[in-house]
Amino acid sequence: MTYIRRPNVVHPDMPSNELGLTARDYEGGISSLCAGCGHDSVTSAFVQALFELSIPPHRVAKLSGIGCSSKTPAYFASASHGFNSVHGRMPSVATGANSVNRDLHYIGVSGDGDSLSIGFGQLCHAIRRNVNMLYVIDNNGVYGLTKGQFSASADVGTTAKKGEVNIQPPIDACMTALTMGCTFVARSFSGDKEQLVPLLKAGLVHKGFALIDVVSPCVTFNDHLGSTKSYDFTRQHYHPAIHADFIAPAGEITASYRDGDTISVVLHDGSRVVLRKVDEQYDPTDRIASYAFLQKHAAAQEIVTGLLFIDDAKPDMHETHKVVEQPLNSIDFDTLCPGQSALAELQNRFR
Amino acid sequence: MTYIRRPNVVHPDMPSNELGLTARDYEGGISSLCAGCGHDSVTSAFVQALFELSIPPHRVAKLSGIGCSSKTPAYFASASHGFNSVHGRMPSVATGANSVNRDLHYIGVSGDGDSLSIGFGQLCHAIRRNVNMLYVIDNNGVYGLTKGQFSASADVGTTAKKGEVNIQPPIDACMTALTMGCTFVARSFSGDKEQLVPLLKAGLVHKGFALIDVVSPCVTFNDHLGSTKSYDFTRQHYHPAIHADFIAPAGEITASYRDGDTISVVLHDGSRVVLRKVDEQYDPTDRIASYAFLQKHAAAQEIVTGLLFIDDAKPDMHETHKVVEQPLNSIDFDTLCPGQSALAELQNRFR
Amino acid sequence: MTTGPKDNDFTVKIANVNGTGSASANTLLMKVLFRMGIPVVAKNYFPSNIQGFPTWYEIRANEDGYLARSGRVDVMVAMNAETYQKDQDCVAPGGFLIYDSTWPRHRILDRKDITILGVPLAQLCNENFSASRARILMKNIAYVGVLAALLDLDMEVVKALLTQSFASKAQLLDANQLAIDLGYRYAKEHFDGSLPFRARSSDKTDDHIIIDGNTATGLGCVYAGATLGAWYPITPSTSIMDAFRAFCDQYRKDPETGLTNSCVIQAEDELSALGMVLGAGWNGARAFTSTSGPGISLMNEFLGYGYFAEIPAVLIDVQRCGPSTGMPTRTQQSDIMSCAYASHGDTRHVLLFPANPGECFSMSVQAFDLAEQLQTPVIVVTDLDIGMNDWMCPDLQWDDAYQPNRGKVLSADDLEKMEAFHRYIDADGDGIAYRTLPGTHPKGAYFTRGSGHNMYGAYTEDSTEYREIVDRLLQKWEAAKGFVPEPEVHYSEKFRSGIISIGSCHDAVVEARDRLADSGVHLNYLRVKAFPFGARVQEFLDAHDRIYVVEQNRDAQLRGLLLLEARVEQATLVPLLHFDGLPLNAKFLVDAINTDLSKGKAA
Amino acid sequence: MTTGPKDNDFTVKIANVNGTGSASANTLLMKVLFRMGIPVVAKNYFPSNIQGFPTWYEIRANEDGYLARSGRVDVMVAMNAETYQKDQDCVAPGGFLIYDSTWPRHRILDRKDITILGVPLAQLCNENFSASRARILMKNIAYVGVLAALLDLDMEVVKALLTQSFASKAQLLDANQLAIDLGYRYAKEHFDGSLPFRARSSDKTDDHIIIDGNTATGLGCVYAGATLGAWYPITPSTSIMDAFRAFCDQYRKDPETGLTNSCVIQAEDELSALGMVLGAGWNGARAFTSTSGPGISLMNEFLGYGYFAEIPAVLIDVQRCGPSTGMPTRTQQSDIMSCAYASHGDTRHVLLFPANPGECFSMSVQAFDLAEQLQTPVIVVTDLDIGMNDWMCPDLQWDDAYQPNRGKVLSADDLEKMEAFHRYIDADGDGIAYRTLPGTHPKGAYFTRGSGHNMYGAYTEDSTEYREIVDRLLQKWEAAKGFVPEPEVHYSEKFRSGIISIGSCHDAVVEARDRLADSGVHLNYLRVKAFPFGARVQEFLDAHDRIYVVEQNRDAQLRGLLLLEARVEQATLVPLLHFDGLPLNAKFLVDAINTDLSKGKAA
Ligand SMILES: Cc1ncc(C[n+]2csc(CCOP(=O)(O)OP(=O)(O)O)c2C)c(N)n1
Ligand SMILES: Cc1ncc(C[n+]2csc(CCOP(=O)(O)OP(=O)(O)O)c2C)c(N)n1
Ligand code: SF4
Ligand code: SF4
Ligand SMILES: [Mg+2]
Ligand SMILES: [Mg+2]
Repeated sequence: MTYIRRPNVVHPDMPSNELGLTARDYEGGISSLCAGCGHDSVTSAFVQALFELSIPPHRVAKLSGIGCSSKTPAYFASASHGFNSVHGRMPSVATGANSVNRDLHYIGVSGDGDSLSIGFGQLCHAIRRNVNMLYVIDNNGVYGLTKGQFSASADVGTTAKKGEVNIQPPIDACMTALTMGCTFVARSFSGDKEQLVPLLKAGLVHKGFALIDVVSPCVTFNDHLGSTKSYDFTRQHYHPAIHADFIAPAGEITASYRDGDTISVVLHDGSRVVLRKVDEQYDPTDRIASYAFLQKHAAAQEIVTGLLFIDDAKPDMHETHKVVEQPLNSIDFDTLCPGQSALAELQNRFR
Repeated sequence: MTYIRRPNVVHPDMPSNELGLTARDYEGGISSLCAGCGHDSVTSAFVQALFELSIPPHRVAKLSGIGCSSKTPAYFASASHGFNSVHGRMPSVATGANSVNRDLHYIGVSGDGDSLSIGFGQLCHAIRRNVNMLYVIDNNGVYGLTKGQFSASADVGTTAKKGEVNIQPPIDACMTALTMGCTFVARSFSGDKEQLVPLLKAGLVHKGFALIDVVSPCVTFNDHLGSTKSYDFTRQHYHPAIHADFIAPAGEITASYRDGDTISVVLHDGSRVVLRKVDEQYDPTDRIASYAFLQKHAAAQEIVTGLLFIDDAKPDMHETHKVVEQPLNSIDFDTLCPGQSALAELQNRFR
Repeated sequence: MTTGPKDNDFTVKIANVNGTGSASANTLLMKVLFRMGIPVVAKNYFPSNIQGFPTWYEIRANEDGYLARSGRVDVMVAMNAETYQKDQDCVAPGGFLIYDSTWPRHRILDRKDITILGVPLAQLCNENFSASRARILMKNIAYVGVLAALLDLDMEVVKALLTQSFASKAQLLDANQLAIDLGYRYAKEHFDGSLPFRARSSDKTDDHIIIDGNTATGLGCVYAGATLGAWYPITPSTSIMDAFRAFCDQYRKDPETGLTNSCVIQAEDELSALGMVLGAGWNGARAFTSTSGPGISLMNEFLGYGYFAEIPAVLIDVQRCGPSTGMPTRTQQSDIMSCAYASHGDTRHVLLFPANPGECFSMSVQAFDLAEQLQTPVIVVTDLDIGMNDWMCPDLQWDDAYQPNRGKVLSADDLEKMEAFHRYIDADGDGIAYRTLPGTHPKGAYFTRGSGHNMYGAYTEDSTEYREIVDRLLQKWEAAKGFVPEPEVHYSEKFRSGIISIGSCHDAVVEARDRLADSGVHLNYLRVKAFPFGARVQEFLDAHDRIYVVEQNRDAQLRGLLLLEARVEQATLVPLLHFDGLPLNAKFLVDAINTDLSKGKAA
Repeated sequence: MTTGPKDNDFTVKIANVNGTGSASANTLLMKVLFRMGIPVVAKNYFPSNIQGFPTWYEIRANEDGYLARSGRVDVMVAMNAETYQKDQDCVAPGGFLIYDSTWPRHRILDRKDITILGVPLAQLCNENFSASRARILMKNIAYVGVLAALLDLDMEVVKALLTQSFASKAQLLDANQLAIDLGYRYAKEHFDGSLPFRARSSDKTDDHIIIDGNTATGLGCVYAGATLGAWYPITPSTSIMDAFRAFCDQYRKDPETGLTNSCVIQAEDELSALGMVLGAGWNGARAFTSTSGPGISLMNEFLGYGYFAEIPAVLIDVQRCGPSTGMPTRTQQSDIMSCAYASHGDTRHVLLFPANPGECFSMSVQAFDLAEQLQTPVIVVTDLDIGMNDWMCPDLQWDDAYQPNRGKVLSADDLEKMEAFHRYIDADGDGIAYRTLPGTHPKGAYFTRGSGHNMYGAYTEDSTEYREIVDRLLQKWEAAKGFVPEPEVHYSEKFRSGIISIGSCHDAVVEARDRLADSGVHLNYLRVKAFPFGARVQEFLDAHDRIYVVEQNRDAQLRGLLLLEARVEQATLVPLLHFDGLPLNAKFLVDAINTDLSKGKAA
């Protein structure tokens, strides 16, 4: 159970980050998920990404809906506040939380059921508002926690454990995000930590809504032959379009890339995402092209991964709403309250 | 008020359709909308389309949500059943109604607030299920009935009546529909009946979900200078990409088109939609291209209209769910109920 | 019951078509009376559409200061031919009806017991204005002129108001002035003298304002220090957020940067609106949403979450006529039960019941204090009548010494000194645990959840741990009884019968008690201001044998709450229900109580 | 209260880890007892996760046929080291604990007043099975072997059950048989003889089945002729739709075309699910949805619509432990109030309360009849205990003469003959109007709406017209009292004290009454089966001075409904509340009632 915290014994040789913290400091309660569940790998990628970015754990707010995936915020960063909301409605909670304190890092973790069925409207509207947060969908094609029903991301032709074949076409989270104007759209695989960790880091630093759709197999209900969200199928149909390296503001580009093969996007805080094209034609700053690329490869049953689209310039919700820089939750009451004399004056209007 | 029915005096020379009905027989109660409201033009296009298709009015079911637009089903086809549901939830009602009687024509009328905000999830999932219905969004960029707030379709830079400028990017109903796998996607303008009527007819006959996004100005709250959903702005930025002619099964193609300029799509009942390209490059059977075309023109503030995409072959909800042909609401009780002997036998399993 | 109209005591009702600009004419008329020092009540009955439907506006002038509608019409201004019949029917015998005689209607307007006055308003305006829109608009202003003549209104006041309204639009000012004159002159010329009841300058409106409840609520939220308003538009609550936003622009915007110290988010629906409020409340800001019945229904799930996870949130429910979509522009008090117990499972919510705009202002501030003190959603339950009608009330007051009660929140310092923090431990024995805000301190972290949790905030499915939490929530409920505002009580030990009422019923009850007292019937009175009920409500119940429970719904919902949550016998509580969508009036109550009393005597 | 275990009267509890396949071992054990003719009760306490958490299964064998849990553990099979301590604690003095002694745990398992029996289950299985999954699974089957030896189970029955289960999987059959033998032999060799209480073949289970409530509900919906099931998955209701779909596949699928005479739609959420049901109900089909508390909260708006627009719909609410997400795998009866009054405005819903799977079957059929007769949503309110646990009940019966009551629906012929059709006219004076179905006939058309409408179905904002509709709905509510099932009553005029209870409390109440009667305390008993309450509930209330209201929630919700909707004094109704998430047992009631009675005596 989640109140069983891991013993915090730190190996003396464990590397520490800029804050002097070790990866252990970014861990959470012991997972209650099935052994081998993809979601646990995403959790450990979070640990690594937060550790590497040297984010103070208590400056992170973790939010989720309901589902196996939505339980995972309890399993990393136990020194961060967590908000395990109701099913499908985390985006609104994150929006509200973010609106009154823009200075925290907001991480939303959700499932394909949580995000693409009951929560679809909220997800799309949070994207539309460009809420500054990282939103990860642990996508396994099923409702894990309610025991294996197809979710809205289940592909046509994929089979359930008991053999039922899905005929309903899927909703693709990345294409949806592109259509909703999302400013950071990525796809990855829980089994590919090397790809996932830099994406999480870039998503955390990106100003605006960063959506990462992570194929994360459900070993209990959707990892059999015939499933298109199994470990095997995902590995076989994996198509990395573009690889993202995250480089902190101070850091130097140590690796050298050939010209033309890379695109470097500078984020608002000076850090950079260097995108190495795996696929020649790919341009992750062209929304229309990205969409077409995804559609084409989806038709060929290929799972395109990487940072599919980025635009760090679009105004986020605070800018759109013309809100002051200072977190609203820290503004003095006296600044907020106009007081009696203003009230007296105002009321002349009402006579 | 809607219980004031128009006097049913029929002019002896009024044309009648195959059923011997005149257009009057497809009218409804007197509209309670503002004089000049775009929605009223959509209503009259419905009257014409239904009349021309010779659909028996009582074989039509009209459904809507809440809003000025959602009131309009009361203003046409008064011999059809209507279902004015709750705000944003009409798609589910239509889905349920359709599921038990596939033999009626289902018409959904909604607004941009009703469909793209509160009802966005339901709309997307009804599209995904390919429910066999015609779904029209009377799109005015505002919430008319609640007095003019921006809706989710309001464009960036459009101004409210009192001057407020919208900064939130819009949700485009057609791009959304394309992304959700919609099998019939069109856009039109309430001020262009010539374009709208054949689209309504094609949408009514199309097997599957037909979405028509109709720009329908709100004269009271969104028809001023600065609005991008005004009559003026719409006329100026109107870009017909493709013109659709609807041809009934028996009919012949009377007009002759030059080769290469037209595409003819045969619908499941033998009727045809003949698409005349206004824009050279346009291919309304290519989902990816349509999407790209829309995105490109949206960026240029052009309102692309016409039948943007059609695919009449995809299975509709009944096929996906493997339901019998006979309307479920008309199956004999004795057929449905297994009876006592089956029950007795079944229970041996439970011992 | 009443003795007919007299000077400074009469009701004028104006029947019109919406979308014709009648609102400004009607407001003008009401404000003239107010500025003449005569207390006024204004009720607006408008349709749920935008243009072309019948709409009514009712002004009661009343020297005694009763603030309920009179339930009587002394002068009807019938501007809508479609409703002539109905409008004529509702004039009190001996009353007057004014109509546009450009098209005479002797056949329809045929009552002999009232005086029918025709004024060719359209004709007058057509002769004097050229633009078609102006002709429509000015017809309305012209009837104000007619009434000014008939009621002896102070023309200086009229002029001053017009001048103020059109300060920057000289042309409009002239047009309006002309229209007033047209009506005024016509009346003076064609009708001999004024009506038997007139307006006479008085001094009963000093230190009072005219304000609607929604504006007052929006203002209250500003004064309470709310920084997030998240909402979805719905009649009749929309103007709350409009007001909040306008006041934030006025008081909280940096004129240089154009940036504001607060945020208003138009959510995609009500579920989302409350989710945002909960997110913000959890994050330490004062946040609120405003809605009406359908919104409350949609917020059920999140309300239960807020209760169980113990997150402060403020909701304003401006009730309208249910069930379902119902009549969105008619008033009712029919969400009481659904607000009190919103959500599945054993859930209860703290409610506040303002009776007028003044209380909307003060109670919206209180709501934030209570929400943070009790760490739970608090719903301010008002209604269309309070929210959207113009009410006269004493000047709003603000105590500059007020500091918000933020409840039990641990600071970084507090946490630094603590060994360990556990979210749900009842350290003080009042059922209220200490909370922490995200970002404050690494030791403050906990996991907020709506699933089973124990005192330490950890997930649990253990029966005992679960019981500890839900039993503590009951304890907190008991504590809440001591925090919520006490009822208003008018009490004499001599009487064993009373009235209990709520919200906008108040003024009708006040007037009805006076009228009943006139005829020797004395009833004590308690007005519930909050749920849960405190000790003083119980005392009142204990002290009476027969209590009329006056409320505006079909199912006696307040009476129901009393039965569920206080000690009282069913027979003691006599339901008095008014629920046709129009605001309550005193006559209804007087008649109902007299009927009940005479039944008692007969038996 | 009870006299300790004896032959055919004992409780075995098995503690395990979920995801280890213990379910089939436990079911096997329960079924063996059942087939030996001994009445059994099985309760499963499982966690809200998928794998690796503690899970318990409790079997009560009971010759007398009481069907509540015993609240006592005579034999504990402790397979989960993590919960050894807790599991040991709950064994009744004199009882037995079996554990896997492959790893001896003398330090933890240290109670002296019980017998601790170690069986090296892991070791036995490791020695006999090679696959690692098999080793885990077979450990569980092995303890059934141990129990078979200790309890003298009929090995022929065991064998027959195994053979039936693995009819087509010979290899599995062998493995299971071997595992049974391993346990059986070890026990026979190491423990002398069997336990002091044993299983002896009996004949008390003839004409009975073992079934869970959700399966019975799904079957009932098939028999009722439902053609649309629209739902969103949620524990503990999910298996209803699973069952419905499976039975439709079995009984309604054309083997040739593969097409089915019905449709199951997994909606995107609960709002949508109920929207679909209303659409289908309006269109003339029998349609239903199944859900649990959070779903009911989300369905509030549509429920109000269904009530006001008068559309038949059937909902099944399988209650779980609230508030909010609560404990999804624990039972409670805490949605009573929220189901009764779901939605804002004056709204009320017809509820049915089955007490066991047998009634789930019959009442789900009744629900469709009532929904169509009354043209309104009907909620079958069941709970996790009934829905997901295996219950013994008499064989289900079906009357082939049954024809569905479709209520007042006009046919094309009816319409043809009518002058005009108006939707909401109360022609029969029972508050129920005639309706028409889309597509039937041009004359049948009307406009269904949740906004204000008059008798003719037209939009209205008129007070009088509105009142006609809502007043008629109250009349319909009165009519409903005559249609809903009557309560179960056990009554003797001699007694002035009684119990009122509901749903799954029933069997504990039955047993408690017997035990109380043993000690001379006689209580009459009424079990409410439906809401609104009919005349017989009122009679019972009238006939008693003191009534214990037994229910499984914190806030006394059934008692609340009685106070709100029947004539009774508060003091008459004594709340007896059990709400820790576990099913009720008789001992809790006997103790609580005895305490109350002795208080009475002391006073
Ligand atoms: C309102 C509501 N409806 C239904 C549920 C039941 N429920 C819990 S989790 C879940 C689906 C989770 O699926 P997904 O988000 O894909 O997460 P996964 O378990 O697959 O990681 C459902 C339907 C609920 N908790 N609340
Ligand atoms: C649950 C709920 N929330 C809010 C409302 C209030 N409301 C009525 S119509 C409407 C918006 C309508 O906008 P749109 O769909 O664009 O229709 P239009 O009036 O512009 O045609 C809103 C918010 C409602 N009726 N129900
Ligand atoms: S059920 Fe599936 S998603 Fe849930 S924890 Fe197990 S493997 Fe992961
Ligand atoms: S308010 Fe706008 S949308 Fe509504 S009826 Fe008037 S013009 Fe049409
Ligand atoms: Mg999933
Ligand atoms: Mg609109």
